[in-house]
Amino acid sequence: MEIIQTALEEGLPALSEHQSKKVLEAFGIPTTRETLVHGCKEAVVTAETMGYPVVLKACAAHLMHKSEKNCVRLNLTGPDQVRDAYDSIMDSIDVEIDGILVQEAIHGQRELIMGMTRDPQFGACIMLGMGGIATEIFKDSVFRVAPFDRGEATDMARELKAAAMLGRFRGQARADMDTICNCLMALAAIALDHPEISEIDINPLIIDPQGKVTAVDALVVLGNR
Amino acid sequence: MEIIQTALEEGLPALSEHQSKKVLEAFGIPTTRETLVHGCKEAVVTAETMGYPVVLKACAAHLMHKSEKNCVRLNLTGPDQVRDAYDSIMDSIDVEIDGILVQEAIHGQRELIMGMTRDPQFGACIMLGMGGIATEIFKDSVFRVAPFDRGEATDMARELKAAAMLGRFRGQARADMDTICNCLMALAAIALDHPEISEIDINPLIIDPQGKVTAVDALVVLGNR
Amino acid sequence: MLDKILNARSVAIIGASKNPTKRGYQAIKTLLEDGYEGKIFPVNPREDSVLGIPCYDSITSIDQEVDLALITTPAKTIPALLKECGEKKVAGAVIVAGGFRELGTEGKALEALVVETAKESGVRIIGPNTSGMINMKSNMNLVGIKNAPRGGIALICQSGNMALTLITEAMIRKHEGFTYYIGVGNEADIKFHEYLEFLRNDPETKSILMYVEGMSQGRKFLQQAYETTKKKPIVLLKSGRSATGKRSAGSHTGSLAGMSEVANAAYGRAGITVIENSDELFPVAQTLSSQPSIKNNQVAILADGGGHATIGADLLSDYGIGLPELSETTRAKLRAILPAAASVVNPVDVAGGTDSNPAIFADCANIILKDPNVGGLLIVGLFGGYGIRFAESLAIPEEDAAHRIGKMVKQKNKPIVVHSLYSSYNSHPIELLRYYNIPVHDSLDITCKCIASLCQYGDYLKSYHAKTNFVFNWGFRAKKAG
Amino acid sequence: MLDKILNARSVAIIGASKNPTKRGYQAIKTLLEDGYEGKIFPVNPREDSVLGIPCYDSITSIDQEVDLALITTPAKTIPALLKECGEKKVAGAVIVAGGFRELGTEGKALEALVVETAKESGVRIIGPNTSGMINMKSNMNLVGIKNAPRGGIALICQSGNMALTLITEAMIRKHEGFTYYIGVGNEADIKFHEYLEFLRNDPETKSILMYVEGMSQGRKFLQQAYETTKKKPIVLLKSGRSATGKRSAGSHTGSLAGMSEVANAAYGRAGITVIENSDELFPVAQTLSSQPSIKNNQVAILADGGGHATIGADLLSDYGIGLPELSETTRAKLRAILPAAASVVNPVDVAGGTDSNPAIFADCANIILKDPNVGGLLIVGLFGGYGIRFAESLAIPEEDAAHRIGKMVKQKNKPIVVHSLYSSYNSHPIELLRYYNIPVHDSLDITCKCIASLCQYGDYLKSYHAKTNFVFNWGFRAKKAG
Repeated sequence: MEIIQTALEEGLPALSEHQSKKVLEAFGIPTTRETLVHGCKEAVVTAETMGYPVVLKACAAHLMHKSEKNCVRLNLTGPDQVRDAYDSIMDSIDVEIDGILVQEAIHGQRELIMGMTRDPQFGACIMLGMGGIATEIFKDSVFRVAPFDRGEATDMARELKAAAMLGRFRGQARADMDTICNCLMALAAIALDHPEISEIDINPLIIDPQGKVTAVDALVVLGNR
Repeated sequence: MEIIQTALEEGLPALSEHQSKKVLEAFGIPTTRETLVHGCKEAVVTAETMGYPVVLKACAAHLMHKSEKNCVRLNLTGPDQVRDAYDSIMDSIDVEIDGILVQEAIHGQRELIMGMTRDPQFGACIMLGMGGIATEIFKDSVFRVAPFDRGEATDMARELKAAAMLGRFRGQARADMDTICNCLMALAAIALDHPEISEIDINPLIIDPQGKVTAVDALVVLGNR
Repeated sequence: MLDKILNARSVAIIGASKNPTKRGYQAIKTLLEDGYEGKIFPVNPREDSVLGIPCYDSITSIDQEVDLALITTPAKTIPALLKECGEKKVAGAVIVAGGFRELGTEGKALEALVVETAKESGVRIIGPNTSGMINMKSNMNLVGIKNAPRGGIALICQSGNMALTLITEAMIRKHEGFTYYIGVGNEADIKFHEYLEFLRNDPETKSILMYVEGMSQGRKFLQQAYETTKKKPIVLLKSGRSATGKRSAGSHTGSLAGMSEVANAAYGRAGITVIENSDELFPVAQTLSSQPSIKNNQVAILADGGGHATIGADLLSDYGIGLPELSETTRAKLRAILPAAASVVNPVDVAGGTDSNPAIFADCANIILKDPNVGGLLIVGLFGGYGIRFAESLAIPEEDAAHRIGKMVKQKNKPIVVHSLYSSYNSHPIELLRYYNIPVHDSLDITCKCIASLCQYGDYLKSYHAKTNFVFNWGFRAKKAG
Repeated sequence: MLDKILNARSVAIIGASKNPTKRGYQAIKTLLEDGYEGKIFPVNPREDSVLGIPCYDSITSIDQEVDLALITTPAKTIPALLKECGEKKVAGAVIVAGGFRELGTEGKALEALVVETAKESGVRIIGPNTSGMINMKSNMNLVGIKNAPRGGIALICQSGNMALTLITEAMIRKHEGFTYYIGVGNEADIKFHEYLEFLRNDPETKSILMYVEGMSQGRKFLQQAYETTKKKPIVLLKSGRSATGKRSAGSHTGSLAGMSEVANAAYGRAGITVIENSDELFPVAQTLSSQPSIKNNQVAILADGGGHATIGADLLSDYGIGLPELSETTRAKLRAILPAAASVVNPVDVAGGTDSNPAIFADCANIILKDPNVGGLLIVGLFGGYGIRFAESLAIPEEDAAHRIGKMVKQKNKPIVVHSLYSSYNSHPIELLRYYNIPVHDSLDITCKCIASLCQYGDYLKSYHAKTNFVFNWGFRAKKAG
């Protein structure tokens, strides 16, 4: 893929969030609607077109921990908030960036983490975790060597300790298991098709109350082992 | 205690939320500020005095699963909302109740569960659990035979798998461990002083962003084994 | 009171028989064969003598003092017999018969009657529904298990089969043996906690091993356990944690099986070492009775091969035990006596350095235990088998090493536990280690569990002082707790 | 290719020696003592003969065909010797010497040179840094372990000590034995997956037992494992999961130790039975090689006492295994042959019903296994010890029961696993059970683990058919995956 080729040629260690999501999208993983903008006005126009609420994030390949660097503004509900957010991000950033991402705000109480890593013994492995404190505190995650089929992807989800949260949970609909499995298989496909990608993180992949899943943040790390 | 005595004489299986909290309060467990009202006007006046937001709940000894019975209204921010809430609860209730509880709304991302049960072998036991999915999915709970001292109460909290959430967590302050320990020891004291109480549930005990803890709902079950 | 029962100097066998398939025959035969130090009085109105000992018509017709009665007759005969025991001022009775609480309502009523009668008669009861009891010191074997080894472990057991299992294990594996075996049966009268109090004060008992299906006075037990574990370890397995398991426990002794989370927390708080796998029960009790506990949760591994060292390190790490870095001094000393290929970090791998002289094991152990970071030592591999596997002549330096390792525990006040592939060969070096009470096992899993139990008990002994409130509250509020 | 190496009909011992402490002497002595069926060619330019066999100056001077060379000389001599092996058209070489990758940069370079030379010379390598290999069928023992029993298990092992442990265990416990032992050492040339492919097609190998510290071609291994577990079980322990464990693995064979979560998921997906406790490794392999798997995850327990039944039920329940209700028919049939006090729900407790006639065990087993809800049977307690513990005469009906139980497995195509307190007494009934390949252990924990492994393998065999995509993708995309 061109994005990857260019990044490799530029010697970048990773793709930006926006680029990472383009790679994921190409393999069928649903991601947030988002546009990379380069000015405050463009941000507002984009937000208006997209519909509120929106999220603004600084976007660059070298920004791996965005929220810690104070360059994310969540849940913006009108043009003034977008303007303020844009300006305050630009003020607080002291490195070169690709631009500012204007992104639809996705809400949901449930989130997943997915990822790809290359194990020294077994090569590409895909990880699925229940996000939030489930991963952070209870280490609720499952691995599979890539590739695998839908049955196997379904098994991964079933093996999560918090698998029940993917069913009807606290008044929310069942998570869209078909798409979750597609995402896992897509990650496997990316890993096999692109040996130049060493790691992928999707964190979080939010499950909305209707059960729809969307990759909200993503990171593709480069580097051929 | 008089409340308990009366309930026993009336042959009630449990105390109402409001009565349960009075028992807890008497042993030093911090509970929500709340008033039992008997009319819509009184509800509004109480809410105004208490300050918004407030919560309205139907209150009776035999209402053990309140939210399922559609008799709780959360996060009411003005007199109109209180009025509507009051009327709609009264409409949906078809059993006799003690009145409507007007209660301060407590917000916090972290919650605990505490309880007392009488084990057939060891007698009164106190339980501490991390609330939410931690208890529901990951069964994160710790038991101790009552009574115990502060050191032991501290150990209980430390033994939770999610103990880290009681420290500084996602920008929130450390939980007030002194009070948490007091609550656990208080439950033990209640268990020993009141053999006529067979079980207690505090669910949830909310930890607010400043680390302050408050018992938001409570249930005292009667019945001398 | 229990002293007169558990250390009885005379036993009446009520239901004595000449029929070799009857318990009333076997019991007397066993007492004679084992050389019971006290007096034996067979009781049976229809016999003149059993196995050459004159029979009495009833216990009241015995003309000497009787401490204990073993009653082998059926359930319904018990109340009347207990009255006679009371008249005779017998201190206690072991009731073998089943047919009480474990059989439902009718049995429960009979059990209540038995307890009532015992109380009125001033007789304490072991059982009913018990395989019996053994006092190893006086050879008072009221069970019939043969060749039970003597040692420092007291066994309190709620299943006759589990007692047989544990005693057989001690016998086969030539480990330490027992002071007492007490089959509590239905725990109708004498309770777990009373046995515990007695055993705490028994100087020969070094550790207490318990298999529990359910106990009726949990709080009193915890209080006694708390007092006991300050002085000697208690190792306990509680069965019946699964639903199905509970059903089986229910039909077995009719005892209550509580929630295992509560039980484990309660036992742990009282300093009891709770075991989940029955294989580990005896080895852990033996380890805790013979080895000083580990004070700092830090252990070194000494190996003569990579595989065992790697697995051992995995297992200790699973238990949350630290493998400390060895000091520069320690490493230098090890380097001086081991070949260049040896690993002198922890795990220490001698890399062939003991092949021609296994005595070097003792030198290494000595150096490692001197390291202040090291709280205890785990030796894994082939020790004890050099004389078998390599050359017979190596058995001599190996025995020398065993002697020195054996003495090291007392000198350094740090424990040593040994895994040896040759454990069951009972070679001289292995036997010597056992002579010094060093635990030796052919299972790496069990060896590591033994180490873990020493760490856990060490932690407990450090921390319980800070929690005196607990006991205070306990005594103060226990009455209210009911 | 591997066939010529692992089933070699002639072996040259390079480094043959007259010194009894040298490997080059011991190897020849072992081959002679064990009665190796092939030809032995000692190679040493400084000796005329070793142990009565004429010596050759070099491998090239041997005037007959040589399939395999055992090289016992130091690391630095290897490349030159491999060239000579190539000239002689030797198929493979077992390289015992250490001093390669496991010793860092210099060793790594030497290992690379060895692999390079081997490739150029057309010689395949087992090792280096290996304790050797054994072919039990032809008595080609290139290790020196004595009295290894022959049987249906192939052992692939990355630690000489672990091999010794497992073989000794089989020997002491009189369990099934081995077809091959292969010490993979540094896995420099022949890889794990190549051995697997060979063993899959070996008709005498019923199951494959592996101890792995790290493997270099995990994907190829998984692919071969996937193909293998359809036909025969693989039982595997992967060590080095702790950080410290990893360090030790690193210094032992210099192999890579991956994340254990990934490894366990990968192995499990390929149908491999992953073991975490080394004690369980051999018993599980033996069980899977001898017993039909359990198709419905439902097991019945048959006990002659409550304690073992309760613990067994707890353990099976921990493994997530169901204890099904027995049908009314089954219960009625059991009631007809057991005393009133017996429990005919699951666990079945004979409650003394076998005391005078242990043959009733076989009747019970037969009735229980006929129940369609029951997928397999666990017998716990004293079976095999009735003749020892109660009366010698009981040994005869006990042997009868053992015969019938032994034959039942094939008749019913359902597995039986036996826990017996008397397992290590090797009584006739126990030996008979073993003759019929019924697993018998004195550890309840291990017995239950054996049952659990039969359930797990049964589940796998039912489900893998649905996942053909996996293999398809695998072959299709493996090249891209790199």
